Amino acid sequence: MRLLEYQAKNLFRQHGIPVPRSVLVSSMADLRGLQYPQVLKAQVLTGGRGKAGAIQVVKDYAEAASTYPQLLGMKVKNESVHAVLAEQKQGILQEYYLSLLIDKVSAAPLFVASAFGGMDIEEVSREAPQKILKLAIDPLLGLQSFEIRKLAFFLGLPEKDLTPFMQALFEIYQAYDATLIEINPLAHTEAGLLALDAKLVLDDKARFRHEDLFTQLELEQKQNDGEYLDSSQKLAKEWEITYVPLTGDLGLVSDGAGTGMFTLDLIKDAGGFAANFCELGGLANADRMNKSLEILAQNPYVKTVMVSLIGGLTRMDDMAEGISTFVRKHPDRFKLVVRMCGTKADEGRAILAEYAIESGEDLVSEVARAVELAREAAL
Amino acid sequence: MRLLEYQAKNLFRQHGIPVPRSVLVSSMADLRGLQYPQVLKAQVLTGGRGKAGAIQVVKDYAEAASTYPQLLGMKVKNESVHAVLAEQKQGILQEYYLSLLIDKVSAAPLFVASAFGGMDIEEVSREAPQKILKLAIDPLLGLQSFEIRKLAFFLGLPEKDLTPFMQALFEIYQAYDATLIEINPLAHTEAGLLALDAKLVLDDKARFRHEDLFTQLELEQKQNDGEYLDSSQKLAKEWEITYVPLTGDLGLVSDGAGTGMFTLDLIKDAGGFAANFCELGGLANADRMNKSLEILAQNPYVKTVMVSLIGGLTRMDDMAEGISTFVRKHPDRFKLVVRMCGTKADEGRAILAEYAIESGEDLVSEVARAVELAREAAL
Amino acid sequence: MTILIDQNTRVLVQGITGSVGAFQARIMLEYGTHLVAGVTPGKGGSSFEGIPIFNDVEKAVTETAPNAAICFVPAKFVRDAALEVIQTGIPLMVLTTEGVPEKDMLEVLAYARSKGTRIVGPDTPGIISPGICKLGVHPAMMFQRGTVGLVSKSGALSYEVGRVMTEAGIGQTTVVGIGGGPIWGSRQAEIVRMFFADPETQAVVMLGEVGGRMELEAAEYIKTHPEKPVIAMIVGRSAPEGAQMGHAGAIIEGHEGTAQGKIDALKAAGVLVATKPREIPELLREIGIKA
Amino acid sequence: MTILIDQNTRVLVQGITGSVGAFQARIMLEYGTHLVAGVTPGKGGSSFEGIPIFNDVEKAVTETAPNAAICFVPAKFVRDAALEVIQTGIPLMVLTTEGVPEKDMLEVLAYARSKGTRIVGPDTPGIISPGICKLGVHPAMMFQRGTVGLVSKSGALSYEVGRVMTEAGIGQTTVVGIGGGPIWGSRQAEIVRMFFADPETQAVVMLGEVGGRMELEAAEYIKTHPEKPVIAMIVGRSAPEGAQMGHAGAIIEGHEGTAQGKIDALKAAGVLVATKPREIPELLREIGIKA
Repeated sequence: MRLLEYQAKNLFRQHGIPVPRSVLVSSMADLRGLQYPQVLKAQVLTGGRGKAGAIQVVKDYAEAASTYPQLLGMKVKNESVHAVLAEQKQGILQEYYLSLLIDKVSAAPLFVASAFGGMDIEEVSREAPQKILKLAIDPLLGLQSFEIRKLAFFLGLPEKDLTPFMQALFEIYQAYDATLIEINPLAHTEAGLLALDAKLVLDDKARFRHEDLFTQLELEQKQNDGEYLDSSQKLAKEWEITYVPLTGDLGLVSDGAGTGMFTLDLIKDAGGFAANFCELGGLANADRMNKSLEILAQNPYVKTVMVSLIGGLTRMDDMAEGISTFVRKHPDRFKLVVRMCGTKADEGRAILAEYAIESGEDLVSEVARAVELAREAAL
Repeated sequence: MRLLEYQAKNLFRQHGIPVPRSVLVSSMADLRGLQYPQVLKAQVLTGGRGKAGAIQVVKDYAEAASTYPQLLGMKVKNESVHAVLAEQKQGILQEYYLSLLIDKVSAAPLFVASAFGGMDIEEVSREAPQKILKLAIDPLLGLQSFEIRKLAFFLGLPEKDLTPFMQALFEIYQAYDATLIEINPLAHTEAGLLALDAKLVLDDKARFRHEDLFTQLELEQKQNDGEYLDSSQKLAKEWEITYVPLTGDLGLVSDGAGTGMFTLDLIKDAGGFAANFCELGGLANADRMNKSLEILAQNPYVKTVMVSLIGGLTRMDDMAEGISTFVRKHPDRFKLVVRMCGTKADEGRAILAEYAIESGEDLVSEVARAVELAREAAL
Repeated sequence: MTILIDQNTRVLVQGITGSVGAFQARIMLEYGTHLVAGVTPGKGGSSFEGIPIFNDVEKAVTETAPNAAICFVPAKFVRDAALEVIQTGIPLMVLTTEGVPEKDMLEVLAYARSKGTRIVGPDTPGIISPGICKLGVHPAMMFQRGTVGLVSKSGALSYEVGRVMTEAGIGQTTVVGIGGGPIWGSRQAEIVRMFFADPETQAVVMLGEVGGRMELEAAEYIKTHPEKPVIAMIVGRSAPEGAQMGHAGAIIEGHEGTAQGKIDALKAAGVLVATKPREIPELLREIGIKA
Repeated sequence: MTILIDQNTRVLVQGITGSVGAFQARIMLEYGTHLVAGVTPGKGGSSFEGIPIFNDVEKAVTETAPNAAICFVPAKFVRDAALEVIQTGIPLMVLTTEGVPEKDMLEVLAYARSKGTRIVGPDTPGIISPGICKLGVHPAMMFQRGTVGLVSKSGALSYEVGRVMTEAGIGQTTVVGIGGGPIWGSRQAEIVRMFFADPETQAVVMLGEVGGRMELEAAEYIKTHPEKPVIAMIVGRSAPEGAQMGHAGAIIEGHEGTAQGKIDALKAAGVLVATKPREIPELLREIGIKA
């Protein structure tokens, strides 16, 4: 889960990372009595706020009072702004970049740092990669002093100034299963080093270890959620089923990401338009199959659904049970085409046949049939 | 440093290990209002308190009031009792043994456990070693659930009951550099598992990480210290020089443990009697050499000192400086025999010659000379 | 020959009494895999289809000498289960479970590296050497003995491709599912290297996906070690671009993770790229693999 | 031949600008040891006797390719310094410092095992292959080139014995100080094994002490691998018995740590036991070692 800036900065504060003094503005009254100039920052999960005009410097109360409602009314990449953070404006001497993320290639937590931080860091990474240091930390050994020294020498910062930042980042990774913690810019100001922005992503797979924290963060984000999630997405989130909305009219459910993506490719190749990507994952059972169809049923444009199954760990008899449960409840909601083979496929197809649900073994021809039915429905 | 039982139990409590309710008795008044029967336990650093009668069960206040002064007046292996812990008597169903120590052979923290704890655990270890489980923990990985399960199955205890004990022992090892933490008995009582006794040794070499804790623990132990340390030992402790008193009259200083022990052997073989074992360790410099002679000077029986040096890391010119500093201050305190060779030995012996201090290269003949001088002094 | 598993593979099953574990263990047994031990804490001393069950892995290892393990425990217990296996020195472990926290996987893999255990997975169907040994959940009817090595990120896609190869009469030496990621115990390039070293494997089929840079690593390896013909298929040509993880994602992965970027890199390495499973047996025949 | 170090040993010195480090580095240089890099954080870019100094070990390794390291930093920094060396994969490291916390040593040794670095020490004079290479603080004048391997717990005692051997005209292949303990990176049995494998070493002299069970391990190894003659000397026959560490010490070490217990075990393993250094060259001559 992604955190809003102010949520991330609250965690930063708890772990001793210096951040500018700030107020989460809940009414105009909060803007009085601040020490101006201030920076008003829209609290949204999407990136690129600066370029979208969602961060504004205001020199006094009057300016703040006119800017605040504008920010509240705006959308950043389709996401409405529900909260604004007012932060004391800092005199910046230099902007650094510092992040810690889980690196898939080295299978290690990786610090990424540069003395050339700020908005153009991606350009630095492309044009002058030698200005960026990547430092993998041994997952069992943890962060060591010699590693902090190495980064400090690279950035030209005193070791003692950098230490609390690196230690806190590593603590946050370990304590909350963070997969990304980014400070950009890490600003050298007259008050020392400060984290001016904060990005933080927690590992949803580790939610069981941090149930209270996740619940609280979600509660804070709740009003945002409803806004840009359609009702399919809401259900998918609640049931923890992978669901990505697309723009077409042919619904798709698969029992694996790879086979799902391949089915998407085939739908496109056959001239069809997928309405979504939806996969059940490794723990696919009858209930999840049924629920995935309930999710698709939220989308009024979908009249046809392609179910693409090839069972290994997944049992086809379970899948057929899930499909028939849905069909019993909503007999005429969809035209269904089921591709089914693999573990217990004969048993599964026997169940489908009882409900007169079309099924076959060959993916390409079943996709062709589904695209054809979707086209008919669109006419 | 060794902790007194009540000090160890305070750390246990902080880490969630259940211990019996107890009071550190500082006057007879503390014995009133307790729930009897109680166990009165002399707080000394030496082991074998039970067999020495330093632990007494008292059934009521009257018995406690007569036993308490007796305990306070007694000595356990030469150590006076300055504090008594009154602890609620427990009904014991079974006695287990559980400890965590730094194992030199596997170079790992090692849990040692048995379902046959109590006073006879060493006998169990000799007679029925299969009743003891030794479980080495990977120092980088730390204690894992599967290891707790393994020990729980071995002891026949529920995993959830054993977990807080093993986790706390490992935390204490990590947090305070404990080299030994022992619970014997770990008693199964009607109130669940309880640590009835507690032994804890901290690594003196890690003092720099725990300065406050060491200082506080020492302050509490202070009155005990003075008692059984002679003035040589007090100085040696203060200056952190290895010093072990022996019963003879020939003082000994060496620049290494191995060469020191070998010199001890040679003194014995030559018919002499060493007064002590004293070695300077790896950081030997002029100041430590001088201080070691000051330590020996506290012992009035010592008139002759053998200095046994063979320099590698130690520089002989430094050593000679240290010896001559002592001789300038106390010109007639000792007859000194110095064996000196190795790094900068020529420079060192030139310095000694200025002060007319006997020195030679061959250890056996120098030891023979020192034993001869000691014998003359004794006549 | 095969890679990773063969007729001498002796398997320990973690979670053998769970519903998935028990179901899949029976199928492996029917296939002829030598299951020698099961582990379920608290059920030590009992047995499953004649296979002894132990409370802990160490005891199972002492008494039954397995040389491979497969884990069917729920995601939140995978870290502990894997560390327990690794500590005993078992050289190969398949993690089937999906949804293991990423930090847990980093720790498991670091410990595995230090002890010399090869991890395959997580979130993988495992490994099958058709007709010889099955260490996982691959549907056996879709594979047959042959001379092509098959490695795939997606389990289901490997079934898909195995099926059309088998229907076309082209069998496999070994089929390896490396798992759905995003952290992998074994990466595609490593499996390709093993296939290159296996004398019986004549060609390799590699199935990849949009995202990450693992297929690019494999392309780099194949380019510098052009030892055997490789056929690849990358799915997700039509998938929407994934959400970026702040700047850090772009700094680390650059812009190489698209399906087209991967296809280009593989072609540049001399790999034949298919767009549909049916093209794969055709391409294999063209390079001389016989049914 | 030698063990551990030879003419191809390229040495990195940690703490080269400290007083002890600088003094000993000069002596090593004079002896002919190839010092290739020094490391002192904050002094990177400067040099010492013509040897470049670096801020961190990784950079020193990249630029000067050392294959051994020696550490002269104070006890509280040894853990960090050692981990930094181990991470770069340098295969041999000598820790001279005394007083390193035991937990630090456990972590250093666990990391060293996982990365394949051999640690000698801590609290050791190091290693000398007389006339060829000196990686440590042994007083060189007490040793000469020859055919006897010498391993010792106590540094000073090895000088003592080296001196009488050298005076008697009997030289050494390599002299290894394993350190004062109580935790050892390399144990006596391991060094004995290396000497047995070295073709030039004709006999081994092992110097031990009262306490611990390391000499017993060596005795067990020698008993099962009676490959070369071994002469041992155990000091501390007259030392008072050490204070016991609660019950745990007795459970772990039993009653085997006395000098006499060790002498008995070594004799039972066929080892010749000397009681004075002077007896050692005599015993060596008796078993045919020539001056």
